[in-house]
Amino acid sequence: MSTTLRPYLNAVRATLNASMCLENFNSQVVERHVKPEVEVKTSKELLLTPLVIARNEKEKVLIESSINSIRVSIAVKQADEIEQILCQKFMRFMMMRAENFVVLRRKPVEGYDISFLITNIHTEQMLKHKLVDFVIHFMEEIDKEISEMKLSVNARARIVAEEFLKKF
Amino acid sequence: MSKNTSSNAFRRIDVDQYDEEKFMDDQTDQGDTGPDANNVNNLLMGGKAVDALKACLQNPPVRTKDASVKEKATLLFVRVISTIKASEISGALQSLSVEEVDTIMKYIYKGFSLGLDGQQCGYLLSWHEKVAAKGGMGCIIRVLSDRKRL
Amino acid sequence: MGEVFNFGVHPISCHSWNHDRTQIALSPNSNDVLIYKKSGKKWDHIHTLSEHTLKVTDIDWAPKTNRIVTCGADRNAYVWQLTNGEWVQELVILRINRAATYVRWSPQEDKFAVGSSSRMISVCYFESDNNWWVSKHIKKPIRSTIVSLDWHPNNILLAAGCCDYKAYVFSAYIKEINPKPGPTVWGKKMTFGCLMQEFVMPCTGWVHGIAFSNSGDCLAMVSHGSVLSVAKGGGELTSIRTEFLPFNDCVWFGENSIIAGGHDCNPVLFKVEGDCSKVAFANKLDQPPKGGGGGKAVSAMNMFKMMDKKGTVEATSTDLTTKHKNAIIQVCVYGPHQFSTCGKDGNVVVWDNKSLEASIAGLRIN
Amino acid sequence: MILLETENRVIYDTLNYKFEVAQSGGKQDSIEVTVADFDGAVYHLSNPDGDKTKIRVSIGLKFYKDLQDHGADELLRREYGAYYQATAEDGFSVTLVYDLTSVAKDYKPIAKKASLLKRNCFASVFEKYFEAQAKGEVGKRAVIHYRDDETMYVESKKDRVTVIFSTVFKDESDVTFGKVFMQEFKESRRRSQTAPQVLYNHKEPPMELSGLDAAVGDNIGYVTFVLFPRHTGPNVRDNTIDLIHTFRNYLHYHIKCSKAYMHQRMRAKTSDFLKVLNRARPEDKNKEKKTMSGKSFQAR
Repeated sequence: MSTTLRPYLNAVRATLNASMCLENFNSQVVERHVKPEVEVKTSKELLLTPLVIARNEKEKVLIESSINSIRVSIAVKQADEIEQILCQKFMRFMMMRAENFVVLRRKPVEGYDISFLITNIHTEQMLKHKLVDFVIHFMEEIDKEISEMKLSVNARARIVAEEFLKKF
Repeated sequence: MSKNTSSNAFRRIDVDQYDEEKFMDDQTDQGDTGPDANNVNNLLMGGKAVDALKACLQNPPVRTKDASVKEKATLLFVRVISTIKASEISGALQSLSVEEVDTIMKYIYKGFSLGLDGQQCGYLLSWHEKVAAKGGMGCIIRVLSDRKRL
Repeated sequence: MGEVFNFGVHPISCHSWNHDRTQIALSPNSNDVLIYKKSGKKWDHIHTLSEHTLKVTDIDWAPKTNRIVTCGADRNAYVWQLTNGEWVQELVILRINRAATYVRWSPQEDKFAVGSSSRMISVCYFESDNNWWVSKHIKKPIRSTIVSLDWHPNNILLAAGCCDYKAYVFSAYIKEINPKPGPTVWGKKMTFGCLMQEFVMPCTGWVHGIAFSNSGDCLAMVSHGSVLSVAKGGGELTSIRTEFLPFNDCVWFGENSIIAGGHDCNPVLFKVEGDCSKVAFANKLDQPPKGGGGGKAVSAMNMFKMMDKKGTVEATSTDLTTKHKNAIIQVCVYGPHQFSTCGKDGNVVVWDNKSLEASIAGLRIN
Repeated sequence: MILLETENRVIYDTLNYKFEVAQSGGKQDSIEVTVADFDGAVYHLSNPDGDKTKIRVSIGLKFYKDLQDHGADELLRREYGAYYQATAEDGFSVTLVYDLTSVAKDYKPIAKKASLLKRNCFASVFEKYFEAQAKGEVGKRAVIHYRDDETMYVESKKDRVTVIFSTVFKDESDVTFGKVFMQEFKESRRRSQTAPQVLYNHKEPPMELSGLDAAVGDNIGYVTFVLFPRHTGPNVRDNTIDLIHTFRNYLHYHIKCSKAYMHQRMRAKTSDFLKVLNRARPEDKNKEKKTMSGKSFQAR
């Protein structure tokens, strides 16, 4: 594990912890509605400073917060073409299951691979520190999973090539 | 149908902007120019990294709308912290006030958003850890909530 | 220490006690207000007030007149009176077009104030001719949703915390029902809606909680920058930038102690000195008992259930040790030396200052 | 299964069964089976004119015309002898007919051979060029449009035969997978002394094909095998043909397998993530538990 992964995840964890202080908040603009303010952006005073935590040019997390919702967008490490494709496929696979993953946003924020939209409803139904754990776990595992998947593609390719050429 | 009604441009007008009670941002551009770069550089040259850090935290350009001033100040900050050894970070933070710690946190987050390389991000990350240990959650919260942004 | 009462997994968005603390009214984050009566160690559900069509946002139970006022996201407020064992509601004409967010009876219980997302405060009083509650509006210079209110002990002044990063002290003097008020440190001229003082929060935070001290001379505010601010009427704001997560509410004990609770799930004591010129952090009040409780035995069925649902057998490694497992939403005064907190975890905790003082060295709450 | 089978399993099994029944004197049922195979091949098993004592095996290949130019008919006649029909069944390219009343005692090789029909169709073009190379002739390049949008080129030089496949990756990600696989082919070649040289070109055809209107595009790849006499000699020839003609399918099959495996992993990981998310949900300890019959359950 690279030396900066730990501090990177710690920084993300701390920032999530700070930004996930949400409360029930009814829309000031639309009558009898509750809207995630971070998405509708209709009341400037309810939005907080968007924060970025970066590990390098490519790996970063954007956390946009508001009074009743936050949006966490993750740019996953993609070293080469195959990782890019694997990442893209994986994210699409997950986003198609967004209804199970209540906190997943169906479309990532531009410039990022995957976005979570966490509202006060989620922090009410679920324990906040466990939600933070989830996002961190996700970030940890996604890197691992993509590199493992890549290795398995390479391994298969190698065996396939060897077996074929051996027959000559 | 008359020609006028076929236009739908009126649907895109943000009528809420005419709401008189709407919140108005009263942050005005006061033309902050940021820390004294010459002073910081001199201190750095003289090997007084911790003093340079203190100087760097003076007058953060939070009340200006000029993005380049903010960016310049942040890059100066990144340069200063890159000269401080990891083992000396905690010591350097010891003498700072809560306000100064809050300012460091603002610079750190601003630094992350500038698309720096892995090494510079590494400095920022290790500082983030130490600053959060000193300032607690509060100093991150204040970067979030404060509209006087970098 | 604190006595924990659990009312399910739903957050308790607000709670209020009756005069002798034998009953509690709370809303489990829904359209209903539930009233529980204490019997021994347990709480029995005795009434449900369901008139609101959207989430109930606040409840206040007037101790002397035994009336409950509730307000909700459906833009309504109701005053409830106990008649022949049933709670019957009276109409309140709020004249707002967005959610009502906060409600408080005035100390003399002859009027109440409702904060709203309509960026105004409705001060309501009873009009016996029509048999309903009418309201007067305080609008200027509020620029955002009102999220907290507190009455001055003189029954006239009203402090409001707002999402425009400001706290206001208004006069809510209603000449139809109130005698002419005497002067206070906050000023002399008290026509209705008059802005007595305005405070801008440091680090531009939303003012989640606001409270007058017992004398009414001092005001405490907690804002989203994790800042606690205090001010004496007519004076400057003194603030402390804390290292905690933001607080949602605060209460005074005497003139020197403020207890604030919020996203850290742990109530915190602050000490105020020198006429609000100094404020300092004193203690976290929820101190877990030393030594962990032994691991709970896991039944086989439970084990497989956990494996399937959560992929782990261990209940968890990162459980909080505090009494509240999720953010504290409200802090209420429970008695002269007690306070109660309700949280997103469905718990209501009653804290006794004396036993807290006994268990934490050097702690003084007065 | 790593390597693909060259024969068609369905044909092989069906014929074996039929022959076995015939030999044991059992009653023959009528047969009417259509089987698909790689490269758009379609097999048809039937009884000619409803005669249950005969079984007809036909193959339909869209590109059979290309193969005919390279002596496919002759080769098949040589391979299948009397079973080979001069006129193919309507709508098919080649037809073999087996008489079930006179089945040879050792019928397995016959069934095996029949099941290799597609392979033998392909073989004609390879054999021709292997022969030509052995004689040192430089023949005209053969162009076989073995799939709608994919082509195979065979050419003999003085000292080698080059076989070039063009292959289309339908999915954008297949291109990348293909690259990874081909990279490994290149590297494995270095470790194996006997293997032919394998070259891979992406998007544009290799130099050899310049002048031909070979397709160009982001999702097109060209695989070149350079076969030396040690691969094309009479005793190793059949093996080489077996391998070469399945190569395209082999590559695509494993790309698909890789993707299927990825999906399996993603599914597992996604459900794993869901579990972690579920950990955030608090459990209601006071919730009343009901038995099946709806009675309240009391823990003792």
